Amino acid sequence: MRSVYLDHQASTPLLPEALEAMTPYFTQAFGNASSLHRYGLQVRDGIATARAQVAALINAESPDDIIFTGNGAEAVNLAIKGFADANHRKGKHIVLSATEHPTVLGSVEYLERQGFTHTKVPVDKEGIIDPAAVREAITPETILVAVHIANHDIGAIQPIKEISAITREKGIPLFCDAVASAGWYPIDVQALGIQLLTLSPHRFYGPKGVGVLYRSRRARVTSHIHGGVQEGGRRAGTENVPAIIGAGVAAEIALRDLNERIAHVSRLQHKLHDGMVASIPYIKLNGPKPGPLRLCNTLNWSTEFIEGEGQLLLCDSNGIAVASGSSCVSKSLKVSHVLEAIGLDHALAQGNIIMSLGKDNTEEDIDYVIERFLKVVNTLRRMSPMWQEFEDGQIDSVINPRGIGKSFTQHAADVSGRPAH
Amino acid sequence: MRSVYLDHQASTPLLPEALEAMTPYFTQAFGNASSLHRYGLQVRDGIATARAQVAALINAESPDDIIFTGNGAEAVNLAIKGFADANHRKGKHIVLSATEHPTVLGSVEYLERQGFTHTKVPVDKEGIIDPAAVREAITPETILVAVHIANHDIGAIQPIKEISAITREKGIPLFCDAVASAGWYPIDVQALGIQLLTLSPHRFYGPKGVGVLYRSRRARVTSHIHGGVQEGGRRAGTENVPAIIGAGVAAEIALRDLNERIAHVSRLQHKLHDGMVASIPYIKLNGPKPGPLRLCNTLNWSTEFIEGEGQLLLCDSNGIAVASGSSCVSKSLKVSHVLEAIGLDHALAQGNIIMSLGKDNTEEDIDYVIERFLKVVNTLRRMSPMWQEFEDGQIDSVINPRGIGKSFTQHAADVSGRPAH
Amino acid sequence: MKDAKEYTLYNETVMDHFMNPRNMGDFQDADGIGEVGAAACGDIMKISLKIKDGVVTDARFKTFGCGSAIASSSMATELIKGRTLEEVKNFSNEEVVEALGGLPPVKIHCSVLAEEALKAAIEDYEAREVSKPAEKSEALSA
Amino acid sequence: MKDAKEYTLYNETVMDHFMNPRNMGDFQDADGIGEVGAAACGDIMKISLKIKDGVVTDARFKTFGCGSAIASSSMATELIKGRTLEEVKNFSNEEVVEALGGLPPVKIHCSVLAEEALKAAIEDYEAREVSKPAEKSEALSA
Ligand SMILES: Cc1ncc(COP(=O)(O)O)c(C=O)c1O
Ligand SMILES: Cc1ncc(COP(=O)(O)O)c(C=O)c1O
Repeated sequence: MRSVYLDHQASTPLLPEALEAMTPYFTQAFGNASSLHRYGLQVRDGIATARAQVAALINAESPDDIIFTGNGAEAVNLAIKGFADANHRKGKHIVLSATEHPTVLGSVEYLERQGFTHTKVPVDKEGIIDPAAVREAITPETILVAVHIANHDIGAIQPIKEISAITREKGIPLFCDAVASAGWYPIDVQALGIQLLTLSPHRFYGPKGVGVLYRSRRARVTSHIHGGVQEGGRRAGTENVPAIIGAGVAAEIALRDLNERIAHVSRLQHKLHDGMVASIPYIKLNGPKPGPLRLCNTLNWSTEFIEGEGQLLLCDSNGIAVASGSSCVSKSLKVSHVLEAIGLDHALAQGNIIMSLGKDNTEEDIDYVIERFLKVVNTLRRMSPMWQEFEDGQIDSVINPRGIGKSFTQHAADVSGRPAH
Repeated sequence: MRSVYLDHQASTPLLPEALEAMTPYFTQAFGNASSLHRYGLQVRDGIATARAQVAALINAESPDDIIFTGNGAEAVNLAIKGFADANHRKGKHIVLSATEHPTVLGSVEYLERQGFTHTKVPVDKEGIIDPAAVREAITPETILVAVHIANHDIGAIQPIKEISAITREKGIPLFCDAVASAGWYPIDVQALGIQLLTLSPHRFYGPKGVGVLYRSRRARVTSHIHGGVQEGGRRAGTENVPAIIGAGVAAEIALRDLNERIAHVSRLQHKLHDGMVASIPYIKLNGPKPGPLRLCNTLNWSTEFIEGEGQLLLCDSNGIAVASGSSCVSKSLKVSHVLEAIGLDHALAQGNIIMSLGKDNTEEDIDYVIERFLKVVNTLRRMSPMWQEFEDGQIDSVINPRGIGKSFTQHAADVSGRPAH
Repeated sequence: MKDAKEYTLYNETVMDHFMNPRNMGDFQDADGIGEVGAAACGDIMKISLKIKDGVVTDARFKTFGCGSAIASSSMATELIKGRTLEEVKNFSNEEVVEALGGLPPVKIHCSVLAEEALKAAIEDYEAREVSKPAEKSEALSA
Repeated sequence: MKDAKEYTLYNETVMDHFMNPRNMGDFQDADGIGEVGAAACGDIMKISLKIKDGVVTDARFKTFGCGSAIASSSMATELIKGRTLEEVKNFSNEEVVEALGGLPPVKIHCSVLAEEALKAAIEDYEAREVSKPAEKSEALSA
């Protein structure tokens, strides 16, 4: 059976080049970067190279602006909580978009318990924020604006340049979570006017165990892991040397191959999109259609009358790896807050799955997925009381309404005795 | 030239067995543990095995009591700040030993800014805490007692059983930082009565990029990296899967080989200690002498009339890797707070270096180190005005006083025009 | 390390009931139909029963829901065939969980939904019985 | 990746002056001796000068301190040989740093200590000159 990995927004395989560069740092160059002897100096040198490679990927002013953390979530926490901690005297209000990743939301909620307030700026039906709404949300108390470059779930690319024009005018730093977009979208922090930015190398063929915070010298952050002078005193504890080395190599190759990767993946994205839409009735793409407003590697679907996990499981049994909702919160039963934010009907939010492409996917993979996915959908619809009730005219379709029957949401509320959330 | 690595308290080389177990998790089993498809389930299974392996090393009640973090420092921060956050309603006072690692001190200082207070319990001249002093330091406001199992710098093993008898009686959890001792000393959290404990696998031949917090179900901690359900909601962000796998293997082998490693390393420790003392005049061991009160792998020396960095550099040029002061804070110019806590004379604190042995060191290594270290000391003493002034009878030795001349500290104050710190 | 292919989200029994559901479908002439929904997760389950002489002679399900919801309804319909109405009224979700060899804690509610759907089907049956005494006695006297 | 052996804490020049210090030692009959200490780091530096006709004809050092302190004193003694007292009084630590090809920021104070030791040696020399006018004029008239 064919294996098709379509969950590159959850993680990507490590580049062989990165692994090769990392390998000597496990058993040979195993020193601690804080040590003053040759074993320490050797790894310090490796880290310096990696810092420059990562800085180049996003065109940071200097390698010194790169802080390595343990993962993307830690980098985000440091960006928000570390910045808030260092700047709370200037004000205690944060503006963020409604579709930020849970780690952004969680950091902001933590700050709420510390006396901060925040304003969530809504997005439109495609998941895109209105820069004018960001401007309106800014108060004299605002110290930080957080808007991700592209959404991890629905791929909506945000108007960062327009937003940074506003934050620059107001003199407020802009934090952009680029965990979902780095390696799949060109990012130039200087051209985009970004002062804080986070990356997660395992999302662009680098290793797990390392995250990146870029912070320009104009945006001060204080450590939130205390106790050592590592990373310029901004993140204590022994550095994950091999992973940092691998992140550097992955960043260098991501920069080198960026256009090629984007071209390849968006070709497959269009093919997959068009094929799915053509062959499967009552299916809806969430987020902008493939093109300049959408990240090149992700497609978020709602398949009507069936639920997401079943689609995921049957795909899996066909060798196709896809995600259901946000991969980071898949243990939760709740509908993704991203889908809520774009106002997606409850019925469609239930049937949500995400396919994210990578550089090693092929045209044949796409043909296979389209063929199998149709079968998956048919199998589940045969099992679904909703499909039958739709066919019987009792409930109506949201995607393609016929004007007969009640809504799924109404039906669900009726049978469960409570309104759907 | 011979290479002798004597800085195992900074980091250790990764075990080939661990690297082998890790390797497939880079390019093949690269899934995200949060994913519901087979790629995610596969790594979830690997993590579960590692959790059980680490739990076994310290005889934790259950693998569920093991939380993986990004390094030892993060584990310590989570132990202290996470525990304080979850329990601040019970009180806001922490008791800790004066010789804790900077990451413990830094976490406690952070809490001070959040309204907590603390009491540092002093240690004796050998670096050992008096359990009665711990008892005295406990107030009705105390919610946590933090005493490391053994000190990273001077190897002093603390009377944990006696302390846990007190904390148990008072109903206060005991946190033991075991970063310096795990893998070199038998640790049984149940027998020792420990509720929170931290490990850093790269200190016992595991990989960098992973730390461990053990917390018994009786000691609640709240996450301080927000935003995901990983590690039971106690540490958000994608897990460093390969490092966790490697940590598991390293823990399993550390447990299997513990007695053998201790026997080998303490034999070398005795040999190195006796050889150094016999051949080098005016040298002093800091901390307890090799034996039951001292960690088996570390020797902390003060060489009189010369300074530490020079010794380190000349050792390095002879292929011998040693540490000067705490490896984690070696960028700092200050004398280690550990040496201050044992009341070491300023002169001796200046001439401090640390040799920490590992399983791959040999008897020949020790012979080589003793021979070369004598030359290093002689070279630096020839360069030192102090040595000459000592020989001239102007200043006296602290280690072996003759009763003539003033003290080094007095002399240093005289020539610098300010009292030495 | 086992091959990725060997991993499944649920245990073998649950996966089997999800991939090869028993009793999937409806009856042309069901004696009782229960359709229930779980507000918490959005699952909807419909169980149809054939009942004769106070015994469940056949059962079918349709489910809109996750893998364990489908497996739970498949297993529940399997389990209650041949049971008396009284037995079905005492049916507990725990029996489904046990027969499935366990469910993840967050998925226990799926088995509860199966229990509820079953009981709703019985209620439906009993409500119909009450509303057609004529037919019933006719049939009896025939 | 370069071999570990190729790495040193300081640059080549600093390492050279640390490993092969120039002018290490004392004079039997120094004309001026300066011994200074840095309270911040505990380093102690002693510079001894031979001075003739207002010119430093030779210089030696002894240093208790880190690698860059030793290298700084080695380099400072090298640099000032042949300079006039006036020139030495204007000597700046920056010259040492430059000649060493740079020092890490936290180690700049080592070069400052060398400057101070030098200046203390000149002061000592001048103090001695003042206190022995007789000897001096004797020597001149001899
Ligand atoms: C006693 C002790 N605790 C904690 C730490 C921090 O661990 P890591 O450096 O692995 O983050 C160290 C590091 O030296 C240590 O020695
Ligand atoms: C947009 C975004 N930000 C941050 C994170 C956290 O990164 P990591 O999981 O690498 O810690 C994720 C993870 O899914 C993400 O998608």
